[in-house]
Amino acid sequence: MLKATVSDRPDLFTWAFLGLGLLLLPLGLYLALSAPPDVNQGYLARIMYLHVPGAWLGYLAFFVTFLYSLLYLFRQDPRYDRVALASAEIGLVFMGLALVTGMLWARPTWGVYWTWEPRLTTTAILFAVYVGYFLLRGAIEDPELRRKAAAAVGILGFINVPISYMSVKWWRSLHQTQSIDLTTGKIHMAPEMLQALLFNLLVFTLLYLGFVRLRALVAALEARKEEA
Amino acid sequence: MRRALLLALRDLRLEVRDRAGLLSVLAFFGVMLFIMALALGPEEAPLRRAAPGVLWVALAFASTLLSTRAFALEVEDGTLDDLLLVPGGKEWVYFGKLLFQMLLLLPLSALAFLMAAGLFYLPLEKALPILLTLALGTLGYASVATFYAGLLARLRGREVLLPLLLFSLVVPVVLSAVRATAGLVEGLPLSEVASWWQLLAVFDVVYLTASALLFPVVMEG
Amino acid sequence: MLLRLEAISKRFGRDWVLRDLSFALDRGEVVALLGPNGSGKTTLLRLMAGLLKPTRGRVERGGRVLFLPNPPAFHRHLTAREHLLYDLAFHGGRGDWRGALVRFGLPENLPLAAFSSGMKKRLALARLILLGPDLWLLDEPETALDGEGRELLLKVLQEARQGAGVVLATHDRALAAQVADRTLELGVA
Amino acid sequence: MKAKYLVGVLVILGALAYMIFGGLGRNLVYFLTPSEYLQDQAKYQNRPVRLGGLVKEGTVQYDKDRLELRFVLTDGVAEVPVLHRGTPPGMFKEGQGVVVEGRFGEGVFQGSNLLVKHSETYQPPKEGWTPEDVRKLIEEAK
Repeated sequence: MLKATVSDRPDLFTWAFLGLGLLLLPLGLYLALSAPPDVNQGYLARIMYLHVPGAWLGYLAFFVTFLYSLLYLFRQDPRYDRVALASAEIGLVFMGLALVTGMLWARPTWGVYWTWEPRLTTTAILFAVYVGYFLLRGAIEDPELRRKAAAAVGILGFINVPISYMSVKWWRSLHQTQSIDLTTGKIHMAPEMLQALLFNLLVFTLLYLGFVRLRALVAALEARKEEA
Repeated sequence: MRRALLLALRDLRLEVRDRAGLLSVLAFFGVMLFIMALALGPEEAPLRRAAPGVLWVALAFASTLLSTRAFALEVEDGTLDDLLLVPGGKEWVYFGKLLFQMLLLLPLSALAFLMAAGLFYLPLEKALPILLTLALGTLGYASVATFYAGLLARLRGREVLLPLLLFSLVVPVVLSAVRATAGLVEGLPLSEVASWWQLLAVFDVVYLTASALLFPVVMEG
Repeated sequence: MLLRLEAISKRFGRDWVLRDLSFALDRGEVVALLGPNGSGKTTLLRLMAGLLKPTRGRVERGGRVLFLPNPPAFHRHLTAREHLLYDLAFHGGRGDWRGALVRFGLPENLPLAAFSSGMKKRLALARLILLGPDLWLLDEPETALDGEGRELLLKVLQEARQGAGVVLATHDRALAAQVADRTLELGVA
Repeated sequence: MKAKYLVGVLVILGALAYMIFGGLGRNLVYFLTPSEYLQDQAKYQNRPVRLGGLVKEGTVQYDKDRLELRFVLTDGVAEVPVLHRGTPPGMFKEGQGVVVEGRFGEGVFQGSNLLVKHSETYQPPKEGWTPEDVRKLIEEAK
């Protein structure tokens, strides 16, 4: 039954997301590199065009993992687990990107690569939780138990996502608050910079969708091989 | 919930009769505190500064060991199925096992505090607030630990996996608990420590509720 | 309907243990599950109990279930009396635990670690009678029992037939012929 | 069955709401403002703290030979003189939001680590910016 729905190749949507994302990536980089310098930070502010989309997609990916982990626990269909796995993996990559670009950005602006302030601490915890997610998956052999245990981490670990996102608002931190504030809808950014940021966000989202679909397919093929 | 209490008391009885498990937890715990005191001493200031961290590392490890114990005899004797076949929801099994651990962890915390007071110069007059911190912290830790210990109960190598899984999830609990303890040792006013307690209570409630809801889902089948 | 399996299949890793099996059981029925070692009898019983989930298919139950594994599982640090009392408390029932122990010829205050395998089997039967489930799932209940124990088992099964349903896995065809209304033969998949 | 999950989710949301609105952040703050510090000076005696505020205009003195940076940290209400040993970070300038780690001694705040805090507002220079944008830093912090 399941076998019929899993094809050997990525479907049209996967190709479209990936193709479009990779095609627009250079354009996004061009926009980022041609965006005007910031009045305070000069050209350093351009790291934002990687840092912000990376962090957003990381949060989004972990949310998708949370949702599909819940779905898996209640429906017991391995397909949900594969999406959760794929999303967590891609999310970890994006979150890693956000952490690395953040550190590169912090050194010249704040003066340090790392400091234990609320946003950075909560993000580090978040990162550790999802690294744990994969350590766990690697350690359990029984596929059903592996999926259940992973789903539990995907659900319990998600609590750190809103905490991390809101930490700059709730607690006085060194990290600046959101420039595009989802809770109030305020935007603290010049239009030409906002354009470049939103365009990169779109590119990252396309790449995320494409990679998650591709990764879930690979996971499905692996599972089929394991069961065959 | 009477069933949960009964289960906790029965498990206590089993552990007391089995002895080996409890003794290993206690021995581990004592040796760890002694070694750390020896390594960090003999000056008073560094010992006192390190005390909250050491205390919590020891408690975290002891709690992890205990959560494994909570299901170990059940698995060795093959009786876990009997518990799961009791009609109705399975939450009471979770609460019973958690209660069992808390009944051991609370005296253990008190003991740990007394040992730390002797070895690390912790202020004895702060006993009550420190014990409250220990209780809140161990509750948060044990709620997640119980959930995972149950999930992994039938798995080989669970002793290795459990800490791996647990530590990343309970970092916020341990962090707040260490900060609260450190605040008390430093002599901060209670009003300032209280907000760490509130934070601990929030984590306790969230983890306890989520674990209790997820436990039956992962245990069946 | 006490128990209904609809086209269930179960796979462990790469191996299918059961394929496309359908089965139904009513109150008052005793069904014997036959088949060589490794044919999936225990797996099927655990699926019926709800301790395992089928890879495919559906399982429906209409009553309280107890599963008697082979060998029976008891806490070795408890006495028979303590064990039965805890079981009664967890299942929320009342029963004459002392009478049950006397009937099966078992000591009250001996730790179960000191019980022989035959005594544990008897204790398992006493526990079943005491808790009185609607669906009895027994894995090789006849093993380790002596002649008198076997008589007790037959009587227990007759009592279970009044109002409850029984599925027992066994290698003992004589026993199956003696107590079962139907048999279900499993082959090696 | 469903009620159980509903109650559970409500409890979790309630706990989180308590965390957000219950003012639990008091101890989680990364830095204190000078006025908070001066109010409870006794409490922070001999303890390392982080102070955050704006570098007061016209108070920066940098001794290149001795690597001593002196300036006055202000939150608009209270002011604290700061002495930091080391080169200032690239973005350090007058009117900038900064966080200094250190402790009080000999009448000045002795900084051991100087961090520059920038706002979430991004503007190209030609658009022109107002000091209010930077001021927001401090206002937000309260």
